[in-house]
Amino acid sequence: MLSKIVRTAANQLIVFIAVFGLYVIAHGHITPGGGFQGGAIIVSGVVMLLVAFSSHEIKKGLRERVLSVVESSGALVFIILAFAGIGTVFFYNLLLGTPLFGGIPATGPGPGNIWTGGIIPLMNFAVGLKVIAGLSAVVLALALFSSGEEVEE
Amino acid sequence: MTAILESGYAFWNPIIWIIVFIVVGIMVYFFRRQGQKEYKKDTDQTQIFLCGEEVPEAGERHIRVGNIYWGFFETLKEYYTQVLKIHTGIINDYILWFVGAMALSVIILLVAGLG
Amino acid sequence: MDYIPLDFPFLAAALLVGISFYIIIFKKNLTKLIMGVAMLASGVNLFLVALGYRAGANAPIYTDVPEGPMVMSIPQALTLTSIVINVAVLALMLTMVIHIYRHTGTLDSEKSRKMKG
Amino acid sequence: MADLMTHGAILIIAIPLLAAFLTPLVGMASQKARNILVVVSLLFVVVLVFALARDISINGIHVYTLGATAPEVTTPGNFIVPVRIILEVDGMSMLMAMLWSIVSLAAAIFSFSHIANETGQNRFYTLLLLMVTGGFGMMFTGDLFNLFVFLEIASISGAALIAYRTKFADTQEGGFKYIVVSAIASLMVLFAIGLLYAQYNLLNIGALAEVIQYTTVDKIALALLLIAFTIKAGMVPLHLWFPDAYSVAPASITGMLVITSHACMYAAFRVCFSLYGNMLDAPVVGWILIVFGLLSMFVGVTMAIFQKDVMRFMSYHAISQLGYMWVGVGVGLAVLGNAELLATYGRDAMSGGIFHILNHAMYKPLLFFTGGALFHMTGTRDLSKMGGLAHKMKWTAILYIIGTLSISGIPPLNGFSSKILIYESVYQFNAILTITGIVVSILTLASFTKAFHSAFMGAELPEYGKVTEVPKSMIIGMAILAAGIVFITLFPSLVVDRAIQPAADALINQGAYIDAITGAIP
Repeated sequence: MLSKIVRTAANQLIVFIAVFGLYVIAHGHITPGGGFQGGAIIVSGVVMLLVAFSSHEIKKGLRERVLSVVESSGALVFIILAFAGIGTVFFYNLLLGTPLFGGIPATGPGPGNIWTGGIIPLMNFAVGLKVIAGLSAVVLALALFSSGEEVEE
Repeated sequence: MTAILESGYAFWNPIIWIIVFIVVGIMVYFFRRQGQKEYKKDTDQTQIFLCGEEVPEAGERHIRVGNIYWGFFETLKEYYTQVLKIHTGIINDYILWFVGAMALSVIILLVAGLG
Repeated sequence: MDYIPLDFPFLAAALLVGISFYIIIFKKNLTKLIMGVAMLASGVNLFLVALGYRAGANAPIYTDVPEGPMVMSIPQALTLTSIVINVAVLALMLTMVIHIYRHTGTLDSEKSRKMKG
Repeated sequence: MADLMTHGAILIIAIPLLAAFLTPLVGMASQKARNILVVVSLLFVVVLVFALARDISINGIHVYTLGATAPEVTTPGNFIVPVRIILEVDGMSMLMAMLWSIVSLAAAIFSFSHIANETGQNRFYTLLLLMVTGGFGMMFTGDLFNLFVFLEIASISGAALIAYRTKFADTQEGGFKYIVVSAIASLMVLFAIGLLYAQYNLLNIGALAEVIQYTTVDKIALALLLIAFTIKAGMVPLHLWFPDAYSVAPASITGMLVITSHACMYAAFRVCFSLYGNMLDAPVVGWILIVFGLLSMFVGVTMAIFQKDVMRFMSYHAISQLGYMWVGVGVGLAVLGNAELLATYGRDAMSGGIFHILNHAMYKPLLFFTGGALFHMTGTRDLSKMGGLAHKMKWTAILYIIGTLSISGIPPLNGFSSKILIYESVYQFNAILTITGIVVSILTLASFTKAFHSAFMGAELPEYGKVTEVPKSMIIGMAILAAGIVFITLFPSLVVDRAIQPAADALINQGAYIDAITGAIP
């Protein structure tokens, strides 16, 4: 466990890191980024917390069981979205042209319209969920390993 | 007849073999029936007879794997010392072989392309 | 505009691959070996990304693209996939090395080996 | 039904993937429900695979484009080349998929009892199903990059499964060696893909095959791809990691890993025949495969006789048997440019090699499973500590005998029918190949007799007084494979005509493979 200054700063910073990660996930279909990148940014915040606090403290907050459920659900949502298009073709972009995320992103300078891309933004969120849970479990497990503990089953 | 496999040079039919095995099995059974009828279970008849010597324990009687084919390994001693030298069990060596084989096949393919 | 020489990234990629093979083959420490694999992955990724570069073309970003041709985004997609896969590979390797260290008490690839022949 | 067949190829890949992520959720509620889910999903996949195989034998190659407006639209409207993820399924892919589906089902059933005492079983089944996905993906993909992705999926889950029993030190070492070798091999595959992409701006195998030139860079890419796939398939002298990784994994996983090796072998064949095809310097590449194959046969079997660890012993045999396939298909490759020789013996040699893949995929997992059953009951893999186990484990002993007779090529079992095809056709190419094959076959029988004697024969040993027959699910898992062996034994001609020769033709006929991709452009 590091000093109080570091811990307080980390507590505040994690909010901004999480927001930035969510931004990258949400804009995945119109700017560089996406589910994995945004998720990895958020997990970097988790790593910061792991460094600031000890791994025991974090372990109390992040239950292995919960992480496992979130990770599996993220993957399931992704696959179900892919299956949703099977009336036409697997991975077919079902929502294209519908009011929900229906538009095609415009080319050219501009802030970009998030409400486009069909199922791709939804898939980005599913992947983001999976990456956050999965990578958090990985870094937590590695941190616990190196302090000589086992993760719970 | 889906059982016959024609390779173009000969044919191969497992059914013939199975019939042969069944015939041999019946013959074996027949010969076995000719044997002694006075065999009794759970008497001294079932014990192992070793020229009157004392029979060793079950664990000692069993020929363990290390003693089988001793002569074979003795003959091929040279070969085995050479081959075991390659099998170091170190991961770095595995990758060295990989890189070596890759380089070798690149050279072979390039040289073969020249001629 | 001043472009970087076209073959410069390929040289860097070749250098990375060469150095990482040296590390993987000659360093007996398992952690260093993992670093070698990570470097090899970076070298290959750099090579792939460099393939996607076309002089004078724009990066394929919809919201920030001036007039002119856009590069095909396939090499970038390949690199990204490869990076994601390598994260999984490296995490798995590190976990195994931790277990190896726990069981044998050493990280030397020769001393920690139990199987040979 | 017709709809199901249109989407058959992707369903076979996607259903295990879906089941993989359902497993942890279901497993938290009930272990029994999870086991049922695993078996049902794999059974469904088996049914789908056989239905699709029938469909392909009637209607020809299937092409499936992910995310397109219709499965056959390989090239999107405003593009001139295929860019989407495309699955391309032909006779060879189907043969591999059939044996992979059966072995994975048997392995999953075998696992229920085999890992019953371990922790984290939910993760075990998730990884197992992911490995199934990876394997099917490798067999079905028509795209080089997806080949890499699925190869990595199969190797990562495979490595995690090898190291699954963390309480043993050797499992960690085996898993680490496996993942390092696979990671480096896959990166070399990716590098080669990059080399090809740099020249042709294409990733699709069929589209690449149409324009490939066999330049110097292509030759380097070929060497990288070939050696990367052969190290994954365990070809001598790149086999060193193979016994280390395979002997320590849970037995059910070892059985499946054998098939992932076959899948890498399939990928190597795909690269040689479908990607480079007629542009290839066929005799040179063919001879490379033949020479390495002969080395594999001989070194594998001589190292196997030497082993005392039962799983390690069988792993070396797997290397030796893989050699037969390299030789068989290598001879076919060496005469690929010569239509006359190809018709005389080349096609038969390839059929023999491919038939041996099928047979090996049945008996080697069976043997690994019996080895796992021995380990499950005695707690050791060391043959020198075993003895007299046939008294207690009758079914295991019988199944072991079936596997042994089959691998040694004793008539009438299936191992013989594929070996005779290889011997007879390869003899016309070069007599030495056949002679080596027969010698290796004899040594195989000798070494399996030795292992059988030391494990099963002899008096009952006092230290194994408590040993009983293995649990039912393990017997069922082994019996599925034994049933496969008996079926192939009784109907070799049926199997060769319906499955093997279409597979060999699919490899030889590169034009059909290309047309399936490019011909579909609207």
